Amino acid sequence: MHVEEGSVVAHEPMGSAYRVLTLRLPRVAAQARPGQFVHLRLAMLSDAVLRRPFSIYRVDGDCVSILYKTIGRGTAAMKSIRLGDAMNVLGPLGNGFPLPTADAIALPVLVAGGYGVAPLYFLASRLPRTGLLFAGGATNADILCVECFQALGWDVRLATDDGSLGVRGLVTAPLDAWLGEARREPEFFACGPNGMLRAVGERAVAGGWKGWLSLDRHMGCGVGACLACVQMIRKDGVETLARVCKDGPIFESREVVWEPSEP
Amino acid sequence: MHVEEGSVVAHEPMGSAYRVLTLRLPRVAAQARPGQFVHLRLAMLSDAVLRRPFSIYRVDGDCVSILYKTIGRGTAAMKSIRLGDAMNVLGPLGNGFPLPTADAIALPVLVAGGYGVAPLYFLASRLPRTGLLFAGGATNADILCVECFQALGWDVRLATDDGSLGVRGLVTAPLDAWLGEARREPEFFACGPNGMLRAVGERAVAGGWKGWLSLDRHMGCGVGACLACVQMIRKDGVETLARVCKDGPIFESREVVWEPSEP
Amino acid sequence: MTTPQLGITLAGIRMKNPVMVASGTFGYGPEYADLVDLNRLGAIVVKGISLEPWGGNRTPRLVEVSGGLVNAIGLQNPGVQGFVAKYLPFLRHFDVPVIVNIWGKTAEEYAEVAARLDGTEGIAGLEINISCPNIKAGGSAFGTNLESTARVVGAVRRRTRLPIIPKLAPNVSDIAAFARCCVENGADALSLINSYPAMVIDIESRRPVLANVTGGLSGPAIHPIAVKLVYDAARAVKVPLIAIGGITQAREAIEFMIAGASAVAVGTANFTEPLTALEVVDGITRYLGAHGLASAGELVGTVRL
Amino acid sequence: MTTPQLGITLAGIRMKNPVMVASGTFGYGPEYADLVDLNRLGAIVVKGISLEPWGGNRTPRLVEVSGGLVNAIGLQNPGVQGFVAKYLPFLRHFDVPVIVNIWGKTAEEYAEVAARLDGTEGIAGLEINISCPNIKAGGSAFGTNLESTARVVGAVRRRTRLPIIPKLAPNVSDIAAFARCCVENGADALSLINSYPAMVIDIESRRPVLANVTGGLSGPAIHPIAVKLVYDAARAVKVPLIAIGGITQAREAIEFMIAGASAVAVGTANFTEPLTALEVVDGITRYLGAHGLASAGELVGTVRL
Ligand SMILES: Cc1cc2nc3c(=O)[nH]c(=O)nc-3n(C[C@H](O)[C@H](O)[C@H](O)COP(=O)(O)OP(=O)(O)OC[C@H]3O[C@@H](n4cnc5c(N)ncnc54)[C@H](O)[C@@H]3O)c2cc1C
Ligand SMILES: Cc1cc2nc3c(=O)[nH]c(=O)nc-3n(C[C@H](O)[C@H](O)[C@H](O)COP(=O)(O)OP(=O)(O)OC[C@H]3O[C@@H](n4cnc5c(N)ncnc54)[C@H](O)[C@@H]3O)c2cc1C
Ligand SMILES: Cc1cc2nc3c(=O)[nH]c(=O)nc-3n(C[C@H](O)[C@H](O)[C@H](O)COP(=O)(O)O)c2cc1C
Ligand SMILES: Cc1cc2nc3c(=O)[nH]c(=O)nc-3n(C[C@H](O)[C@H](O)[C@H](O)COP(=O)(O)O)c2cc1C
Ligand code: FES
Ligand code: FES
Repeated sequence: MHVEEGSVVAHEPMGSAYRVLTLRLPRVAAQARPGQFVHLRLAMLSDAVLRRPFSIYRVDGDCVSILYKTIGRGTAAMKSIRLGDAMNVLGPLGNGFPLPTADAIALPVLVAGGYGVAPLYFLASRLPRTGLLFAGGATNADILCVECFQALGWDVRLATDDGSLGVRGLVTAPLDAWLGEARREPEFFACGPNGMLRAVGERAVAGGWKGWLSLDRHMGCGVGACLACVQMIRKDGVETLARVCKDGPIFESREVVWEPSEP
Repeated sequence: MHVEEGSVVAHEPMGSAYRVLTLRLPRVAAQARPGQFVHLRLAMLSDAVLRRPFSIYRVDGDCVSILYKTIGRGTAAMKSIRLGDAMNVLGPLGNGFPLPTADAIALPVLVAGGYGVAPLYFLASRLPRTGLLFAGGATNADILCVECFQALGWDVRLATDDGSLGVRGLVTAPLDAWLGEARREPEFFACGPNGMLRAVGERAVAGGWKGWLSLDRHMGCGVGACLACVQMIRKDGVETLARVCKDGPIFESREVVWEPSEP
Repeated sequence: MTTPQLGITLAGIRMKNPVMVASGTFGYGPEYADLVDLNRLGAIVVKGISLEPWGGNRTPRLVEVSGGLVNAIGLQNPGVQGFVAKYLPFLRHFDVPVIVNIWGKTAEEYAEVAARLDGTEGIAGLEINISCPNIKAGGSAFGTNLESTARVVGAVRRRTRLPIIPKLAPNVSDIAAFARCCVENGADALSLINSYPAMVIDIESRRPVLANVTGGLSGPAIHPIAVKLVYDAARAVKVPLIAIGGITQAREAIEFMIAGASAVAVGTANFTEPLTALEVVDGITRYLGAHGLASAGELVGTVRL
Repeated sequence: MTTPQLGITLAGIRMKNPVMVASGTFGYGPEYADLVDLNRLGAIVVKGISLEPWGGNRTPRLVEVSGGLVNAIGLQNPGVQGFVAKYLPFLRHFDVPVIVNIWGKTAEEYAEVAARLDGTEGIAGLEINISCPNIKAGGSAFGTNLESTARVVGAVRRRTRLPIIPKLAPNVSDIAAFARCCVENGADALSLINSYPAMVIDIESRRPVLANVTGGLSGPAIHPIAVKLVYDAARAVKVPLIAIGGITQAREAIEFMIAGASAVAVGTANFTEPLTALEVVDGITRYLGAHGLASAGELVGTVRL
């Protein structure tokens, strides 16, 4: 974990609604593991006191990339970032995904919603073997990196709410179709909206498979100090409040105690 | 007076410590008179609630230029303004200098301190005749636009605190030297620090000449509503609080009631 | 879908929309009239008026801070007679309710100002400033004490038939008690809030930046505080509330209305952007339309817990 | 010129410099230890501790606003025993005073926590949180009432020999009265201020953004308010003051010291930039040098009126 000042080496649109920002961050790059995130300081937004968390999407040598979508005022301000700008980054943060070994029996099955594909691509690029990616989004603009996964040899199945790419519907549709005929045990790695994570988690629990879910919580400090990002976790029958930023963002499906109101 | 959105058509350094910002502002440009100012909204500084006032330095067709120095956080943020950016401008504001007619007897004598030269250059460019400019500053970097005035046919006399350009000392040194041997009545037009304005005003009062001083006060609204920028003014023996933004920034030397503590 | 109704009647004052401009930030009307169509405002609250002309504090009177400004204008004004002679004739040309913000150094002075304005043509209501942080006598001293709040509001009530709208101070622990006190003493509506007592020191000179030493913080910085106070007051009293504090766009105004305000007033943002109040009107209109609300009133106090 | 002396002794606690980290914004120490050299801090004030473990509020617990954030963590903590077992051993490895922020639902609970920490190795002092806006019982309710303030401070005083530092609420009209009340009841120093009661409403859902409905505003937005409160308190009492509220760089800390604070604590800015406290230390050192001051103490309360 470092506070590192990095200069912007690339900042490009990805499709119509996303951007990729690449920073030279040798110290963060050296430590980063798939599933971890960075906490970006938005100096250009002078009335912002909070950093913004983004999953690590790629690490290439000294460089760290994130893939982001414009959601609100922070990500809107990020659009003005230019090549050569200095950005202050806190990271890498969080626990990261457990990396299955080359001889693990289960088949890695990644499930991504929108920008949730970012940490999963980093994961895929670090896995000694290939598997399946299920990617979903509202529309085809939210389906990202398909070619990159295919280039790594992954089998990609898609779903969009409006049917503009892949199956029309939720990503669970192609996932359930595959599960129905699957001949190998899956091990899930999922990142996306809560509803999706919960659905994947339920399938993992029901099937008795492992399911690693990357949770998305609004964050303050990002390092476990402020207790803003807590999630109820059950371990050995005991419920405790875990900090998504520090103890997560990755939790095993069985551990997550979803609130009744959560989708 | 308008709120006008203008695009940046030029933004260049002037010497080592100043910059000139030029905006396309047809409506402001059409109304602007020398001595007036614009109130610039600093959208890039998201925690700023006040605009920043700058004298109009040039008007060329549709375009309005200001000449500014980096003083604090607002002017520092202005450095990042790029060509094509949209800037929100309120103006032109204030009363402006009275323009002497071509047949006026007195000789226009401009006295500038640092960026105080900005409204005086606009004035000179609109005067039907030439006169003298006395310009002072801390160092040669604070002496601006000398060639422009000379190109208009003005006689320029300089002073710097460190003697790096012109006479060493205050601008009153060359001014007093000239006054000692002047064969024509001066009419003063001055813009610069309070101490300088006061000194020029005293000379005007003592000599029985007209002296127009452009006062510099911290401003809120810029239009006369908030009463932040008041200055005690004596008119026909009655003291009243005038608003520098609306009733000024130009006041005649005799009217200004300097506070005892003011330099 | 029909266009939402923005008009409201607040304490008997009919307004075209619930968006006013706050006292002290919009002068007496003429200052912004070239830029802002005054007829499009819900109401204009003019700068605080006292019995006699008042010079206010020495300069500097205002300093910018992060997300706001601290002012100590000190209630400079031409006095009630000066206001009536100099500004009211101008304001009468417009079709917009004028609310006069009044203050005094004693309860009697407040009442006297009210009495002189009572029956004057072109005045829709009185906002009673019991909360100015910038004068030694009166001001905030009244508004942070229940007894003197009652005294001032009661005294004004007895001398005018105009709607009276006490303006509450934010620096109290129990805003509900002050809201109730005002209503019990005859308030027709409440304005909240005034600027928050604050101080800025120049670290180079080690002097307070403001000549008055302390001042009042206004602007976006105080908005979340103001929302809480409006929410608390709305649950304590039934009279309509005018919410003030840090509005820069429709979002903050809508937040106030959801919290329980019937109307809002734009203050500091007039300096940042003179057209703010009109933009807020448009923003509220769009919001009501998008949310299927037929009128501004349908939004008031609808916070879902 | 010799290097300025930054060390201070505050309520008997020796600190290397006057820059602390504020309760609830720095966890219990380990969270930031990889980034910040804890030995360079003036003191660490840990997250509020209660008698029993406490789960805090539901999420969302925190929301950013312009120039600050509103939090309603709700004082989640492992309880006094959990703290002593889990975190104190770690903290003992460092050469930095640890001040434990304590709270309770009754005056007796406060006193009981204090008693349990009394004599525990590695604790330099107790900060008494009578001002948390985020719990229903206790918290702010204590700190905005002189009687209960006296009761809590007095009860804690009787059960501990550690220096006690009540932490005042900002939402009072007369901070001087609360400062005096604390001192009369045995306070060795005062912390001011806690976050300011506030509320944020999501205009789309019309629900409060925080699960707790309301929360506390912290960050640059409240700095000018805090300076005024520190200035007022400094003229009311003689005990040292720890100023808190909106520090992001040395400038704001120096402003507090000029206003009368002997020390300062960095809160929200730890989230923005974990190295803030250390930068503030360096900035104060430079400032003292540039102004020919031999020690941090020479700056305290030197505001020129
Ligand atoms: C561990 C983690 C990894 C993430 N990875 C990515 C990623 O790879 N790509 C990407 O585009 N986004 C990612 N997000 C979401 C991203 O942090 C938000 O989109 C971003 O913070 C929105 O900021 P804003 O100022 O534009 O939005 P606003 O809504 O204006 O922000 C207001 C506040 O809410 C917070 N916030 C808003 N939406 C979210 C959200 N979905 N999650 C967390 N905080 C939020 C902001 O951080 C800020 O504090 C991730 C979030 C987490 C927690
Ligand atoms: C009528 C008028 C004309 C001006 N013309 C010019 C010009 O042509 N070129 C130029 O460089 N400057 C000019 N100034 C000064 C210019 O407004 C300030 O330098 C600028 O506002 C500093 O802003 P800042 O945020 O960088 O400084 P900060 O010190 O960070 O500003 C803090 C606050 O103080 C105000 N402030 C600081 N210094 C001054 C000052 N000298 N005068 C007024 N307000 C100040 C700012 O507007 C802001 O509200 C003029 C001022 C006035 C009143
Ligand atoms: C420069 C200035 C002058 C003010 N003068 C008055 C006044 O005369 N009477 C009054 O009741 N409030 C006065 N106020 C307070 C505002 O009306 C308003 O309550 C406060 O600024 C909070 O709103 P805002 O955050 O939108 O500015 C003044 C505020 C400012 C900034
Ligand atoms: C997330 C968060 C948690 C906090 N928890 C506590 C706490 O447990 N006890 C306490 O006395 N103050 C707590 N505070 C208040 C801070 O210690 C501090 O008084 C306040 O945030 C103002 O300082 P700042 O503006 O520098 O943040 C908390 C503040 C924040 C932002
Ligand atoms: S964000 Fe602060 S504890 Fe997780
Ligand atoms: S700046 Fe508002 S009256 Fe002059």
